[in-house]
Amino acid sequence: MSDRLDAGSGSLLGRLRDRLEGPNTIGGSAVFWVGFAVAVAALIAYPQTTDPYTVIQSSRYLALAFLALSLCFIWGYAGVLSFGQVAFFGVAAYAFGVIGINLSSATGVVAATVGAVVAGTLAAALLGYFMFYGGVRDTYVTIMTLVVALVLNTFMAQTAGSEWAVGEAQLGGFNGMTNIPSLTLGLGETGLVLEGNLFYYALLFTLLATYLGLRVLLNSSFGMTMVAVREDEARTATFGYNVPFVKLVVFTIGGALAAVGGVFYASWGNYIDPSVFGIAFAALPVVWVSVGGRESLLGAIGATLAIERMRTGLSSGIGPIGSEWALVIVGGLLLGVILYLPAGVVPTLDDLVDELRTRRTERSQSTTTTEESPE
Amino acid sequence: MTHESIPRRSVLASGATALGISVAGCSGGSGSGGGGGPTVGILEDRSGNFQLNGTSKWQATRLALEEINENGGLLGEEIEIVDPDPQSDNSRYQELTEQLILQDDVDALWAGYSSATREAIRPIINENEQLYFYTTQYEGGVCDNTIFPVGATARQQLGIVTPYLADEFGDDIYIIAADYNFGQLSGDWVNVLAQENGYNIVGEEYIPLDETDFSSVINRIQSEDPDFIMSMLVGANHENFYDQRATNDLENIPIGTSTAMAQGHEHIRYDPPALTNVYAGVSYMEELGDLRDGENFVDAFYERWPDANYLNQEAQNNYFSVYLWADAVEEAGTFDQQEVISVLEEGRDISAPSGDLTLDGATHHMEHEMRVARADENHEISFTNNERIGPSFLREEVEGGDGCDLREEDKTTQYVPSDVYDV
Amino acid sequence: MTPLTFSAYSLMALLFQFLNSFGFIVLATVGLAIIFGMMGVINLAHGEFILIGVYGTALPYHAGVPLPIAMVGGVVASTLFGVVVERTIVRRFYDRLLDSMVATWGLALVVSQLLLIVFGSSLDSISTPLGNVDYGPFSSSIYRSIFLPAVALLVLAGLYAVFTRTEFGIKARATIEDPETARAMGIDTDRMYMATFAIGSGLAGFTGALYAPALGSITPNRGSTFLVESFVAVVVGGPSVIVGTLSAAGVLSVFNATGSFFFGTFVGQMLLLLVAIVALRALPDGITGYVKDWRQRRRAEE
Amino acid sequence: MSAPEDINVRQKPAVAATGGGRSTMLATKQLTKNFGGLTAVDSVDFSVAEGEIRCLIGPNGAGKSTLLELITGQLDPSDGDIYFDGEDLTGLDTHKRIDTGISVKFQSPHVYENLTVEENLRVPLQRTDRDVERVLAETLDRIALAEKAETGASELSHGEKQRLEIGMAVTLEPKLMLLDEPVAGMSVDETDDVADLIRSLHDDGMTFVVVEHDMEFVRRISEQVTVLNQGKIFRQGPIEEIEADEDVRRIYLGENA
Repeated sequence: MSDRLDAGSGSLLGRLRDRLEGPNTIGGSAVFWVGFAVAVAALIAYPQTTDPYTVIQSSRYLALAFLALSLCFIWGYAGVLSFGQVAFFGVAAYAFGVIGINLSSATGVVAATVGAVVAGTLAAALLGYFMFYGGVRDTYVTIMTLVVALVLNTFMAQTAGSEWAVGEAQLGGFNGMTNIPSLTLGLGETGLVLEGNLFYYALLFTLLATYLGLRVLLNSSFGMTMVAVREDEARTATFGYNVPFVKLVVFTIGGALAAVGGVFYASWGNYIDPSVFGIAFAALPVVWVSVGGRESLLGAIGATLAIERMRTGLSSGIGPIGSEWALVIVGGLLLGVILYLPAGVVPTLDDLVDELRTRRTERSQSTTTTEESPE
Repeated sequence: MTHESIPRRSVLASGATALGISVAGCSGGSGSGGGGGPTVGILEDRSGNFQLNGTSKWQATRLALEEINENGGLLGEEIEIVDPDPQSDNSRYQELTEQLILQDDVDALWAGYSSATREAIRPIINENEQLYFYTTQYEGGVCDNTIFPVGATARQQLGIVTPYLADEFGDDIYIIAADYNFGQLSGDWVNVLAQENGYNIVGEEYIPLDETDFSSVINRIQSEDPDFIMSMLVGANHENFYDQRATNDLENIPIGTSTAMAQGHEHIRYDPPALTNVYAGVSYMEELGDLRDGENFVDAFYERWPDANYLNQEAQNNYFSVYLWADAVEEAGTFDQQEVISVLEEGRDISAPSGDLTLDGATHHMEHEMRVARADENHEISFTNNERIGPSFLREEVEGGDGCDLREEDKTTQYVPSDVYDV
Repeated sequence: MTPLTFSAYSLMALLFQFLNSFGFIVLATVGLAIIFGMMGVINLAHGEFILIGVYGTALPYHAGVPLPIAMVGGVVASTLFGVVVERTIVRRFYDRLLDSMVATWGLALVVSQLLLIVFGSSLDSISTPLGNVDYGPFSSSIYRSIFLPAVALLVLAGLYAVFTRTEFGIKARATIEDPETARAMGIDTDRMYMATFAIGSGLAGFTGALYAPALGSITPNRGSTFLVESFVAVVVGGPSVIVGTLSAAGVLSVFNATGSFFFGTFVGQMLLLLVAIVALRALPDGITGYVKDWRQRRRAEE
Repeated sequence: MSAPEDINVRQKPAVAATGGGRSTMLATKQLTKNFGGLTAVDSVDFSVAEGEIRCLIGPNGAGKSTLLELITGQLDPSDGDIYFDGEDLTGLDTHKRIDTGISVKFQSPHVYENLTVEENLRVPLQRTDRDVERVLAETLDRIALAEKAETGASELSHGEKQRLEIGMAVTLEPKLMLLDEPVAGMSVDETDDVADLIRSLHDDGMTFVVVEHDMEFVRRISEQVTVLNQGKIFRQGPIEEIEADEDVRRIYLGENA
């Protein structure tokens, strides 16, 4: 199996692959890219082969995948475990609602999208500055991010009164904010409302672009810097890196990724409520990323889709197993993966494939040398 | 006190349905159920935060549907039940609502305990014009084309209990309520009642849903020394208030409530005297039994669900509203949701375990038999002050007195007390 | 709501409010703090460990066992559970602390749902014993505002004695300080970890047992009641378990009690969380981390 | 492993070590660091001239490593100032000090265990304006790890890790290089290689401060030695003088003898 399709040929494809591949991302073989293309093609064809409900359901999972990417990026590559990525997800979702409801035109929704992503990103930048320049470290970062999410949860849950409104938009307290507009592309009053299959495609392509973009970033020198910070902060500082700044940048990008997910999520159900800041929801990204593999973007996405699909399925019960066992199974699965596949599913598989390949090459090499020795 | 005014036809029809005698006969029309027979969706929490209330609702809904199936089904067809557990998670509710509507093509949906859940799935309900029964007692005011909020509203519950307590104990009221829409709007309703009747609100506070410590609340109540307390606390965390009240010997200050006892059966789960002198405005409690002749809903319930904890007010709403729907389907002769809604909007009477009730077609709300349930020092329940109360807020007060009439115009809105009153 | 006005009685009520809050935070935190402070493991199933203490108390109590004896049952149940969890799960994570959070989160889901499946949606509640103390127009629960804070202080004092005065405590601290050296000195570090985790779980169970009659409803979700306060207090307290828990509970309950007393429970809750954030920013290693620094500086000046 | 052949091996230091006509590169003024009750570094005035290889010796706990960590900003001093090239570094973040032209190798090897040798070198190198691929190849040659470029750092021997770490520090082209025990735990051959490496870098104009116990090694690379004891500068002077000093023998050399 050739590892490089056309390395060194200097072709456009070759240069592109150079940007996309590197030690920091899993999957760089031709086989991988063919498989990737097939998977993307399958995801594109998917809505044509299934019912509208499944498309809507899958859209929700895709929106959540941004949250997984966001955590995977900061935890897997820079070693910052945030238990509160949902905070930026939620801030963006609420911001999208507030701006979207107040400016109800198509332009308004576009503005809401931009504004919401900016809001989520700024929130992350602010918290990141506060923590990383304040010397908050490791586990303390984890708990601090969780506490921030819980503060938002407590606060948003009590915004029930009519005095808690921004313009037209009622924050709604525990009941949440309703009438959030659907994502729309367009100018003025007319625009293309992204619903059903369109929403799915918009999500899929944004996710795809984000994934490839993150691969490029991780394989750039900045990605190397992130990994250096993850491996050894003190040492990295002695090479002249401004470690708090690097972490701030990473955390901010992570916030932006979560914010994009939040916008899609709010627009998916036309609704957002404070439970996005709750501990149950806050734990989910950690679950997805741990299971998928924290050093694998694709693993994080895959695990999100698989686990969420499973959770939905289990809520109806499977065969003789009643729905009451759903949470037991999810919790047990999580324990099992963490105990027996500590790196996560995808990196473990990747290692396995590597090992098999090496073994096979070794065998074929040994046969080649004996057989072809006369030559 | 309007026991006698029940149109005969309806009683016969619903009675007949309950007995499994299909009045309309087999029309063979499978309604909107995609491909197969009729399908009903139940989304009630059996795990998570609201499982205590949700489980009972789920059990009663299943009981009603199974009874109908045992008695020959509806329009000659067996009703299929789809009932995944939404786990008290609103985003799971949204997902499952989409699934039940789009994939299982349900002909009617019973879903959700909290107002937050209802609001979370309302956009989906509206988009798909799904016939939806929301059965929890609630703040009131929802006026929505395809939604039938059949539980008693705050105006109905508080309207029965507040004046009763004021007459008995005096005019000084201290309001404590859960800090979300339901609690705040319920508080507004107590204020409305106070304005109308000249009561005096001496204190009013709204408590976060996750609070469990009520010592400072109790100190403030002691400081104001009201004649009675109106409590619209919600959920397992807030129940601790009743225990702390007993610890602090506050049972001499009566409590009026729309939330305690009838839903979370605190009078059974708590040792006396925690709930002593709690007066709940209710439409139903298990202790009421079955007011219909020759029927025993409570026995049937425990026979079907021997492990059940309690048959709560909401469960009864689920139970009778299934029959209400079945009745309407029989009359419409089809499961087609628009036609069933049209039949329901004609207004219907139904004989429920809690009494003979009437659905108000214009507002989609029920005229309930309301009563005051009092727990004594042994937590024995007694009922007093029976009164039939209709959905007067939606019918007569909103829109400058014109009311909301869903037969006349399409609406997907919720009115709040401040639309009409100065609160 | 009408804020309370100042008077001798209202100040007394405030004091009891503070004690109540202090007792709760110390007891909610101490089990988690032992396991985090000594082993670095963040036990996200901490709430469920407490819950096992609650169930372990409530079940025998409802079967007719007197409350104090039933409480022993709660402690035993959670300690045994802690030992099993340490042997089967937690010990695999001593070198991957962040993963231990994920694992214990999985455990929390399983435990709370199994409690629901086995014992149903709720157990009958237990009335709070000991009655109340009256002063002027006010009253406060003796159990919550006097007994529990006193127990909380005793627990901290007991822990202090165990970890500074006994051979076990010294070995345990040596293990925490430097496991390799401890092993070289012949300490069975494996056993030390297990014992520490068992103590932490036992204390969580003890908290559950104590709060079984002060919790109101007993449902499988009540574990979360303790979670937020305990996390906040552990982080604000910093690395030193006993002093950290004590000082964090002191600071947080002053804000929580004052806030909820004068401005309502919502303000009390928000203040607690906001103080935590500000404290973390100002003292990134918690209060005890700061105190250590400050002591060093002072000693240096002398 | 042998050093690449182009490295010019000499037995005698090329430059006299004291300040003389050269400008002072590094100076500490009354530098002090307290840990609890212990004063690890006590009012130290330590200065190094441009072009020196200064060795810093002293018994365990004398404050040598602490002094280096104070210079790089790993620790903040309790009192005193640090000047580098006339600039006051005191209070600056580590990364800013590095940017002024200081590089450091810590006592225990601090390489990125999970990265390959080449990736390890890229981390510092990618920050510079230098031609990454060319310098990478040169450095790999210089530290004699070219064949192990793709090897994971965790698989390297102790000596290889030490060399890799020096290599990483060197890629930044510092004016001043701080090395904490660069040959600790190394075989004789490996020690020779490192000595050669230091000499060759010195020939390229790099100034060194080297903390070392191995007096043989110290003699090979340096003439000027500073002895720290109990956080204070105990003696300072040419190596021969120090070795002959009875007091130094007593406090330090005696230990090893």
